[in-house]
Amino acid sequence: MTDLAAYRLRARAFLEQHAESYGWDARRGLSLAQEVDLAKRWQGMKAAHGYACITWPTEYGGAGGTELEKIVFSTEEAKYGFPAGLLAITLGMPVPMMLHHATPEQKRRYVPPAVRGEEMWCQLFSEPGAGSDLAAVRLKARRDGDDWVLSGQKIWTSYAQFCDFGILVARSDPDAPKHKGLTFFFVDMKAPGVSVRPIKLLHEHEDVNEVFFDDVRIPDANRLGAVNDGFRMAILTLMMERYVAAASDDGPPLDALVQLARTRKLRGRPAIEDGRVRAAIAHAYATQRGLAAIHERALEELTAGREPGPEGSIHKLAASRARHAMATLALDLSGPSGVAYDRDAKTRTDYMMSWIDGPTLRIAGGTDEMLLNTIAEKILGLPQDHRPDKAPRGAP
Amino acid sequence: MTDLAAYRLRARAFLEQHAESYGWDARRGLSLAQEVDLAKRWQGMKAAHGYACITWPTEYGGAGGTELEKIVFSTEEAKYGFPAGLLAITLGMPVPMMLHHATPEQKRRYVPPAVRGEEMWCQLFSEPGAGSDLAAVRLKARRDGDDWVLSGQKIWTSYAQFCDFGILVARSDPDAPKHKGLTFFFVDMKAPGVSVRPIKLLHEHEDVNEVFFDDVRIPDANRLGAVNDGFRMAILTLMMERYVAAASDDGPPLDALVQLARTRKLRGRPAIEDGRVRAAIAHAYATQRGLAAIHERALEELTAGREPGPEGSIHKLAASRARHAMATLALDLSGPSGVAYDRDAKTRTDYMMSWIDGPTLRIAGGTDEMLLNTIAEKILGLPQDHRPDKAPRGAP
Amino acid sequence: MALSYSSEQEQIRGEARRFLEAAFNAEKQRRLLHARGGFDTDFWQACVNMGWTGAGVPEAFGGLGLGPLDVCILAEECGRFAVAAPFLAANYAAAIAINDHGSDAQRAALLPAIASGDARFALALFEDEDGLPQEPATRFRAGLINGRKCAVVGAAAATHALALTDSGVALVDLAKHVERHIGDTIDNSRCSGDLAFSNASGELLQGGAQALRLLAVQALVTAFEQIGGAEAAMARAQRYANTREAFGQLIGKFQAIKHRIAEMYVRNELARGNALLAATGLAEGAPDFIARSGAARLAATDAFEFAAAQSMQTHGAIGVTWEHDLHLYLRRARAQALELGSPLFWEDVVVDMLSGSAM
Amino acid sequence: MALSYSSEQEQIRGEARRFLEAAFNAEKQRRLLHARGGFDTDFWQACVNMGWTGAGVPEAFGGLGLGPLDVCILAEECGRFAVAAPFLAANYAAAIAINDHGSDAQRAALLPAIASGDARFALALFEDEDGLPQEPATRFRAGLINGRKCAVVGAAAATHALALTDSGVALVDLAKHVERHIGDTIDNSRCSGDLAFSNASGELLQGGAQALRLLAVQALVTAFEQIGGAEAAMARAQRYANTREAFGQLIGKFQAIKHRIAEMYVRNELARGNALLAATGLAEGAPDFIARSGAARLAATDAFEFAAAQSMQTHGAIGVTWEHDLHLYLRRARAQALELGSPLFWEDVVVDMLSGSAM
Repeated sequence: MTDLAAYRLRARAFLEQHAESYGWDARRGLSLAQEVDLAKRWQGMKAAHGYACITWPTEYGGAGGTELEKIVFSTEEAKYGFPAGLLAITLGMPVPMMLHHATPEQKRRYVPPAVRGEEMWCQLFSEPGAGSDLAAVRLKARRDGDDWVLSGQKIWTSYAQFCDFGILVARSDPDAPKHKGLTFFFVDMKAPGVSVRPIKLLHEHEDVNEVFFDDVRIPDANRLGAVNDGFRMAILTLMMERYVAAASDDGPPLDALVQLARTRKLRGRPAIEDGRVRAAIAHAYATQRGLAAIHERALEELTAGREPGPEGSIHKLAASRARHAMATLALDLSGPSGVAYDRDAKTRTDYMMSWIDGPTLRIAGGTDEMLLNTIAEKILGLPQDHRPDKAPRGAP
Repeated sequence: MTDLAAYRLRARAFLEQHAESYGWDARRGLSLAQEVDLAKRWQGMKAAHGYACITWPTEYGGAGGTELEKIVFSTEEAKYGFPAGLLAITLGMPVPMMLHHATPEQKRRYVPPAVRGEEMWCQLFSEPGAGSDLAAVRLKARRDGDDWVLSGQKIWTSYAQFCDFGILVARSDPDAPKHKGLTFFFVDMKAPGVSVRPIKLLHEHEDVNEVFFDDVRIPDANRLGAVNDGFRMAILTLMMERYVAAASDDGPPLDALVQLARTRKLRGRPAIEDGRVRAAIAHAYATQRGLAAIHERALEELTAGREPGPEGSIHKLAASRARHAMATLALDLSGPSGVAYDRDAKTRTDYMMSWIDGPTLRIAGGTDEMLLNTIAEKILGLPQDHRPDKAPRGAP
Repeated sequence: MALSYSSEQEQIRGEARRFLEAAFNAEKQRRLLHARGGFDTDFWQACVNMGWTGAGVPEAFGGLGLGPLDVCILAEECGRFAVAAPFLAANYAAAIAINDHGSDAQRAALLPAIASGDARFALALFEDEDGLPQEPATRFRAGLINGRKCAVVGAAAATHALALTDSGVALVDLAKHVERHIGDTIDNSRCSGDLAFSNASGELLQGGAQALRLLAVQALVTAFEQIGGAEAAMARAQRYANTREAFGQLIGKFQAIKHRIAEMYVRNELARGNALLAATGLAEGAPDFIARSGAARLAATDAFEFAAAQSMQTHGAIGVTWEHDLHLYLRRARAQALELGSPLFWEDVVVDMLSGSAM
Repeated sequence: MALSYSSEQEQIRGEARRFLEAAFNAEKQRRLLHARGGFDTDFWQACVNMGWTGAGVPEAFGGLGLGPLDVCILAEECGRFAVAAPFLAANYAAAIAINDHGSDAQRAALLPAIASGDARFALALFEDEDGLPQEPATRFRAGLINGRKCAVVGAAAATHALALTDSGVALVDLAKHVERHIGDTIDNSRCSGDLAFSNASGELLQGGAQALRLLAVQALVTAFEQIGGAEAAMARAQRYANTREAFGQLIGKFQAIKHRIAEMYVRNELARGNALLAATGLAEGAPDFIARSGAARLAATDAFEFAAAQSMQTHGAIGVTWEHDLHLYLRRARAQALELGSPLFWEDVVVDMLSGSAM
């Protein structure tokens, strides 16, 4: 048995031991706040057993392990429904940015508590009027002696209502070209002048927030990267965590659709015999298997010490389309009673919840259009769209 | 009975009388050249009986009738498979441009022979490197005393190998902005220096041509519109003939697909019972009926003396998609033997011919993309794409 | 055929739109989403006051005696504002069925009640399967009805039902011997739920009132509601694309955005063409009315679901929030796609009609 | 599993590509389209010389004994240049079947002949219906075969066939008692046509050689040909979008163009993922090999047809001419979509496997 296979077995044993207290069953019926609490405790448990932030240096609370161990662990972890997703942002982008760009002192202060699940972080990039267009942020950062004073608004900030700290990009030079007047900071979310207002999404879950900054004062030590180099820092943030395991919070599995198609009828026959249903199942299967193979191949490449290909970037686009098509068909198969709605249901087990979450999936974490642009430009070498915002000032 | 209903009856009687000599049966097995010949004779027959160019003034050989009579006649004409499509360009764009923009003398010379099917015209707009982008033409028109000298190349010219005359847009001022240096002419296709080379399309039919102009000299009298006003003239040309009856040269009708689905089997049952086939038939039916209703409504509006709505502009886009989907399904239903290919078959009766003509349909007469742009900009009021070719010279 | 609108009809449309524009209250509509079987009594009263409830009822019975196209205009405008109007289509289908197949007594009692707004009909056709039940489990015996009907639009606030039983379509007074099981649905303003009859008294409609035909009439009127919704969703996308900027330009300049909106237009116009053809078919008693209505339903369902989802995508993150109006359309589109039988069912209806009859 | 290529495999690919690049002759391929049952003997000889014909044959029988993934690499490169290679997939499927289910005599006679290029196999499975015949009309009686097999890839130039009969899969020498009916097809370089057996002599393969499994192996190799074709069509679109200008800019700047090419990439990568999974499944004897192969076929068919058609659309009018190479891919895509059973058939295969077995 390879070391990695042994690692997998050990991880599985650990996970099985805790599945009852932290997995799917434990999460049933919890409010979002209760889930966050569970997630923080689960993170603490992982930290205590060397499974938290597996690749990070032990100096800052990580396990000092390998990229592959991390992937093996998250793949196994996803099978039991552990609430790791709720800390995916904290540990996926803000804290890694601290790890790379903060001072040693700051790292010692901020990283270990996050690894242990004691403090949560958010990422404050989007603003009203600056969604896909990151460089359009307007939140002001005004220099005042050794401090900066922040004023303005952020939006779509996941879990901000539960967070202790956040990373943020702000406009420090209103006169510089759009991409060149931004600076990157981290902020205390409990500081005076910060207020958080949850936003209900389509299913009325309050996963995201508006965050207002009313003359919030922060020291220059909270700056990450150079003054006016914030756009580059923000892009670096988004490039973090490229090979995360496929999201665990998916729609109902294909098995469930096959089962539904066996029990529902069309024209007096089991729906599984109907060509439309068969076509949908076959193509969903092909999409899911294709994505699984791409993921598996990336692991093989990493094992062999090579950089995986860029094809992993199709994952979100293809997976969300397949999930939405399955949810829509499942509702169609349910007949008129398919209109039933259970506001407490989870997207993982309920087709209506999966369906209504579909439009959000197409937008969150990069809209379909931005993903296609990225594939076209970064992988296929096609030219960038016309970008007047990059033109020198004064040109038409 | 309304006058129009009576007109329809008379037209139908005339058409029935000639269907055997000029309709589907007469066309079977003809080469393109033979079909063109038949089309010219059929045009002569129509002219002799007052059914040629129904709305045009009698002075120039037209029938002096109404727009509605014309539409009624073409709708009826299409049912019998008369070869009117081969003169659709001649009588649809070049000769109407003559009628509107030539001198009375020129009109007397050129219009009546075209109405009688004695002379054929083509439209020379596209060039290599200037397809959808009409204003990018490079064929040179150099002023030389009272003459112009044309040199350059046109392409995709339908039926040029059979034509007597053509209308053409050429670059008369290479220094003017792209859209402002063009002039519009008509030319004798038999003049010295004009050479025509047919292009085979996917099905190897030679419907279109390359046309080379090697210092072809034409008098300034052949100019239509002002010098350097050719772009506007070309757009006027393309706006001609807005309410033509739906093209008769379609794919096999939906009935044929229903019939095929009754005889072929899937999983041991008649294919018409398979959900995939049912979905395709139902949606093709809805598309065809929806387009038919739009056409019918345009006629009603014209009858009431009102301008029809812009929705007719979806016709080509929607019809060609439905046609291609039907052809693809029909081939799929035919099983492995669906690969059979008969190079003499017609798109109207053969699914493989209809299928292989699909890509051409999506491009000829405005690509799908140009049609969507037109709908978006002209009907829905959305902004034009970024157009650097319209920027003033010297700007970036 | 008359596929184009008369100037009187344009006037009806104009008045309806002015009223609805003034009355539109997204906040109220969002509140209805939280109320199981939520019914907008104010809007219903307004419909009564404007005579809309009587639009499709013959003048002899106190209605306005308007044709299907007029009723459909009202439906389209209601759809445009996504108002809670679950009885519009069902009442019209019921009025036609009662007028064509009812007894003199039924006509005299019910048509005026529909016109005055005192009667609200629900069509109780489906049981727990996708299509119309071939052998309904709901039984009619000696004037008494027993059985359960699923996902009935308007169930929570209907006064009467036309119920499909093993003996045919029965007219049922919902005042007693009926339990209404109203759960949450994706669009509570549809007022839907199950109706369980326990010895409810009913009368069969005579002369072969067909459940499929009833459903086709309801589907036709609903198709216009769907088209109204689709056009509203498209209009919001147009507006947003013409005002919102990203990367230094209007987002409407990006072909991904502008072509998507053009695709909405293509679908909306195909739906309208089919729906007009079906309305004309109903008015003229065309033998292929059911195929036309089926095509209209398929095209309108497709158009509305596409426009609602793609308009949301055009709006980006703001569009997927509870506070934005677009999810009123998204929910309505899915509810209307399912509640009268899914697209799968209607594809089958159309093909059955095409392969059974000459096209 | 091994879903990634070894460096030896990358070398095989590199050599194959260099050879094919040098040998590619679009003019010759267009000429083949005009020749019924056209067979490229030069290319076949080159395959023999390079040892490709023996790639999948065990070393003990004169082959190279390479695994499925290696054979698939050759297939992919052949697909990339749309060369006429109708025997690549069938010979590999036949070699496996003969090795697994043939008698010692059959192995000794035929495997070296496949390796040396003297034997060219056609899989004669289909009759006049979409799927594999449940009750083949082709009869096997006392060593003699009678019946007609339709649309057999390679029929015009094959020396042997594996034919599905009412008694199982039979090995047939095509030297006599066989009429070859070769008509024009959408891609004559596939060499296809009908095979009519009149008392042709054959031998049954032993041990339950399954027709569906044979077909699945052929489909797997073909999927890689399709992926090669899809990538070539995409590459041409990329190149054109990066050089052609319209309206004053590269057409690749228009989102309608660039997103379309990105969509090709999405489909191509999904197809590759599935195809690799199926190749690994064959190598490892995975119990779900047929489902994997079916998914690979569906994804590869979709990818190739999409890429060929959309690359053509990207090129505009120049792309739809006989002189342009793109229609070689368009025709090949449709031919390969049909010749081993349409997507409808393969959807059914996948669902049968999924609903019959644990996933």
